[in-house]
Amino acid sequence: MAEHKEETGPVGHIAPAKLYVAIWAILTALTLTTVLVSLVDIGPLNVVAALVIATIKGTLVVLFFMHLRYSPKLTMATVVAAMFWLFLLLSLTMTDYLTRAWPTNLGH
Amino acid sequence: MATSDMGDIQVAERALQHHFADMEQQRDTASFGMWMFLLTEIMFFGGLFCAYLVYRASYYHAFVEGSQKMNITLGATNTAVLICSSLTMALGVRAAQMGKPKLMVILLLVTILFGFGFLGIKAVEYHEHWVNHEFPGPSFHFETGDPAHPATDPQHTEIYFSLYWAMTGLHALHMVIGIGLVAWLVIAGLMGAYTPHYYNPVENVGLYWHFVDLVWIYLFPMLYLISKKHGG
Amino acid sequence: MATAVQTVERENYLNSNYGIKSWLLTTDHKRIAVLYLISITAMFWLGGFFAMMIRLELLTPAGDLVSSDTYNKLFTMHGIIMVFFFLIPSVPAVIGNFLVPLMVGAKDLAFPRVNLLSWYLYMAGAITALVAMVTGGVDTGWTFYTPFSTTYSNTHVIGAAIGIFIAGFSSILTGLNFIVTIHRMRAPGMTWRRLPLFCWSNYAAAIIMVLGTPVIAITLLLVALERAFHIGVFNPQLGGDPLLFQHLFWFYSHPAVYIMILPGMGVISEIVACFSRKRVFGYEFVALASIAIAVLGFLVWAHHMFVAGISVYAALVFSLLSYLVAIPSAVKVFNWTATMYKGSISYNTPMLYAFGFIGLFTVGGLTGIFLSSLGLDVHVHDTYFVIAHFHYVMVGGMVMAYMAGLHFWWPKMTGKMYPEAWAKLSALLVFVGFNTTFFPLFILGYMGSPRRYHAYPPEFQVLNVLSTAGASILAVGYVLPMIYFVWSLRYGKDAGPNPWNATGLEWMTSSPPPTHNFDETPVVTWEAYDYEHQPQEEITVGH
Amino acid sequence: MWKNFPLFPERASALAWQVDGLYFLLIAVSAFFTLLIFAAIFFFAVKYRRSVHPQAVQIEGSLPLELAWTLIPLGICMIFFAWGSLIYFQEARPPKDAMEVYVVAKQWMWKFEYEDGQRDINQLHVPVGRDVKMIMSSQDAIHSFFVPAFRIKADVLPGRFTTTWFRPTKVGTYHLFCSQYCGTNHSAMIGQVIVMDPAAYQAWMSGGAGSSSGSLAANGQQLFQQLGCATCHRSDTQGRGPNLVGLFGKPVLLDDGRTVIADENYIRESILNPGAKIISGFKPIMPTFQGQVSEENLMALVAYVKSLAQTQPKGEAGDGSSVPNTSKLQ
Repeated sequence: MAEHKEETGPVGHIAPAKLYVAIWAILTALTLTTVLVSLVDIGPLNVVAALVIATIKGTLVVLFFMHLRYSPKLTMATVVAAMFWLFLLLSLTMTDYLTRAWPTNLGH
Repeated sequence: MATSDMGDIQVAERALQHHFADMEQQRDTASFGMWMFLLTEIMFFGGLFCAYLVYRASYYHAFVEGSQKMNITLGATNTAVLICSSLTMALGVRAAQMGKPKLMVILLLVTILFGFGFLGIKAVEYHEHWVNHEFPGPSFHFETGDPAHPATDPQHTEIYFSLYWAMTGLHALHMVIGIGLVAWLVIAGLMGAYTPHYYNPVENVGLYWHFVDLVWIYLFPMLYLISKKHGG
Repeated sequence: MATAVQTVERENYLNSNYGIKSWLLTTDHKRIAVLYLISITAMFWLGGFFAMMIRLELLTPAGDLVSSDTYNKLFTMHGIIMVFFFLIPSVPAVIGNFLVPLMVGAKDLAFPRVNLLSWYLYMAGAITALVAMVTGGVDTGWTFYTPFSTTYSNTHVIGAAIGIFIAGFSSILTGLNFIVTIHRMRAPGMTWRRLPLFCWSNYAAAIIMVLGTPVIAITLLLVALERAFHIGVFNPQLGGDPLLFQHLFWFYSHPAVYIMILPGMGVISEIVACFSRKRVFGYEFVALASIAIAVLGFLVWAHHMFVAGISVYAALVFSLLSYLVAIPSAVKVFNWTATMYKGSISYNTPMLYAFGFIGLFTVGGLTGIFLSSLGLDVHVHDTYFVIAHFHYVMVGGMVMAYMAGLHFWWPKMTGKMYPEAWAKLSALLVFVGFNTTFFPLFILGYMGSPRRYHAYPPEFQVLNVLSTAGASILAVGYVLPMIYFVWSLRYGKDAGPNPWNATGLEWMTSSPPPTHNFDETPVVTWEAYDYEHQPQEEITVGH
Repeated sequence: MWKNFPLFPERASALAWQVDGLYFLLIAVSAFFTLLIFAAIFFFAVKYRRSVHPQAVQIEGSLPLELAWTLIPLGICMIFFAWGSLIYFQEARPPKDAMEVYVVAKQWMWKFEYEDGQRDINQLHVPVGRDVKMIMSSQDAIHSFFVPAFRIKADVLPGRFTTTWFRPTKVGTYHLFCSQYCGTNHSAMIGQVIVMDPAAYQAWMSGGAGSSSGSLAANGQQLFQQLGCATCHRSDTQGRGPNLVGLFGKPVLLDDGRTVIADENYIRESILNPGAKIISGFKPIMPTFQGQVSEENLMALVAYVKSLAQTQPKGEAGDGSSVPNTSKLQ
């Protein structure tokens, strides 16, 4: 079989090798970027940049390497559920830590 | 070609478990099961992420000082190594899909090699922290290395290192398990277990491997980069 | 004639294969369910024994029967065994394991080998925890609060934590198997709207198992590491925050109570429909209430921490959310009651247990409202009020449902009927004994009797004596079924495929079912609980 | 055994009535719903029993009913939520002029220190009608300060202060329990709260009960000198550390831009772990006093720093006459 465009095997979708290499190249470039950005002081934006780049990288891995793009809706729902519950754990825990220092004697 | 196809289908039929109606149901089920498992893995690491978030929010200085001790070069190299291993893994799954078992075995062996590369570099980093007493416990000792700026909050820097060791250690454990799984695929692949009709194990181990990569993609900035202090 | 037909016994999952190996290496969900039934029953009696010791100790105000260290170990081991090794696996791993594939019309769970693995993990976890208990015990309370568990306890905390850690993976794998099975293995025509409510509720419980259990696993792992290596993630002396442990612990352990109760609710839905000969009132609402409980159950954990030193604003948020999770439970109770309206009700043992469940769960649920109310929780937190509340939900609710389910499906699992009269007697004893044991604890709790007290002020004695008396009635109520269930294996009447004339795929195959459940894959063309079109038949057995 | 057989706890604080009121309302509502369900089950079970009602009438469900029994309980719950939260906020908000008692909990005893320097073990003496604020911390595991007659409870944590308060309304002796499991003798970690009328309380205070060696703040001031705190924390702006006069209770700006209130926990953390929250404009040069200051001494130091905000202190640390005294709110 020649390597051309999108192929479909007997079972499942087969992505072209070029796509994988392209994703790899982007991931490597993003890794370099995130290291370089961390060397420059841009205040709180350092954190934002690092996390945004990590999220882009993660999304690429999940969508292409893990074939989420070609997977059933149920699989997507699973990923969304994982993100949602992780968010619940982190955000509801932080409701405690971020408000502990708030004053309680506002009325006095 | 036709006979080999028939052979493939026979291998596949032998792999069909009795309680599934057909190969497609079996494949979808196996894949969904793996995703569910990865979901539990996310929550497993989630507990540690939660601890990290809480303490980083509370003890920012201590975390900044701790992350100064991270070797960004090694960390970034390791990130690149893992990304390469993910590429070879993805190509390996693709080879299995297309019915090229030899190519698959070669790609998986390269993946294993990258896996060991990662663990080796990690071991170098661990050794460095170990000899510097940056291992939590009674022998923990933390110096910023800059006499003008002594450690402000070594107690919480120790928590930073506790989390560092716990998170990267757990991640490394996952890598070790992953290498074992890929090795198992290599052996089964050499014995001709996988065909384009049946390659669920390859696909699922691939998912697992990429997931471990994904965790590192977050660990790297969290532990190495985002607490970096600038301008002294 | 008929006798000749009966002597040639049909092949079923019990007689298809003999020998220890055929059980220990089985991948048949029904056999694994039986393995679970045996091991969970053993754990139940062990936990029950500890409970009895606790109640005996509390007969007198002075701590005179056992030493305080022993007492502390007793309630800890009672809690660990009952929560992690009985309540969490009981309905899902026994009844659910047996029934979910049958109910959806599948030949087995999606991952039969994983299912067997989860039983082995359960056993490994149980044995690890038991070894820790036998070689010295654990005295931290089942909640493992730091820094007591990490620094001050001199007992086998690590062993117990690792036992629970291992058993946690058993729970995760069971949940994973259920979710995948219900999504992927349903027979043709078995749509989500036709799915039995027992499957819905097990599905909801499985969501919690899969999403919550990993968090307790990592948390207990951190406790073990902290204890072993003296690191300070939760240790305030080393800069950690003990409340973080509580957050992570309750992130799982609060939803875990819904792992325990949701499958029980599913059992009740099946039974109320069957013995009222009616479709469950508001089927969709009951089904969605299960999912709502599973999701909302994750948002309320810090109501265990209202006096623990959390921010008052966080307490406000968690209190509000705690009320929300009460609503779907209330919806279920109302719907079960409405199902009985204009039904045709018979009083077989499963139904008696279901009556008991609805009543006791109502009390347990309503007292939960007391606890989500911030100002009131401050007073009753960590008192016997809390003990009474969760025993009403767990024992009055969950164990009642488990007993109801065992009686209801016993004919399916074994092909034999249990003796109805004895069963009714035991149901009555359980109900009376339970209320006598636990109602006094509400009063004690509001008076301020703290929990986990080895000795207590003398004015609390009368109610404690009453409670101990009730506990002995309760014990008799639990011993009876043990005896007559075993008796029925040999002497019970043959049940036939459908002794209750119930709907549901599990009743359309023989009892006990054949190894592959159905001779051919069923095709579902009717709605769930289609009692309207179920042929009218007098129930002949059990009167 | 029958002689003393109460079914309800004594009510001895200003807040107890509110908690009981909410409790009674909840009991009434719960009883109503429990009886409703029980009655319905009983009624249906009898009326529609198989022998008289052999044919069930199939009913699908009813949206209005579902909405009703979703929304009505939700509405009722919101009442409980509001009332419960109001009480909770009162409990979390000690009156400013409350007398303060410092509590150190340890396995397995309660140690009380009064502002005047008296000490008590497992017995807390308080005057009736006076607001009392408890400032508590633990030396080891988590404990919990629970007085059923006052309807209050608060966990006592190691590593930080927690507070609670009450105003006793009735002279008497009440149970004090540790309600958070803390090990072997958890059930022996009990004590008494003795509520006295003010005269008796005064007599007890001056009667040499406990070892009185100067007020807590005075002890703290002594420690402040001994430990050398005063060399940097001077009462002018020249010190290498922040001026502590008038600091307590005020918001302070940290070097990372956050603002925190300088409360008891902030002072505590700054002594034990000075690098954690550095006030803007200062360098992280203060050594830690972790392991050098006992829990009691820590409380004395906190009491002293607090006193700097309340009165014009005399002596070495306190010639900050330029500091405006704004904290006398009462």
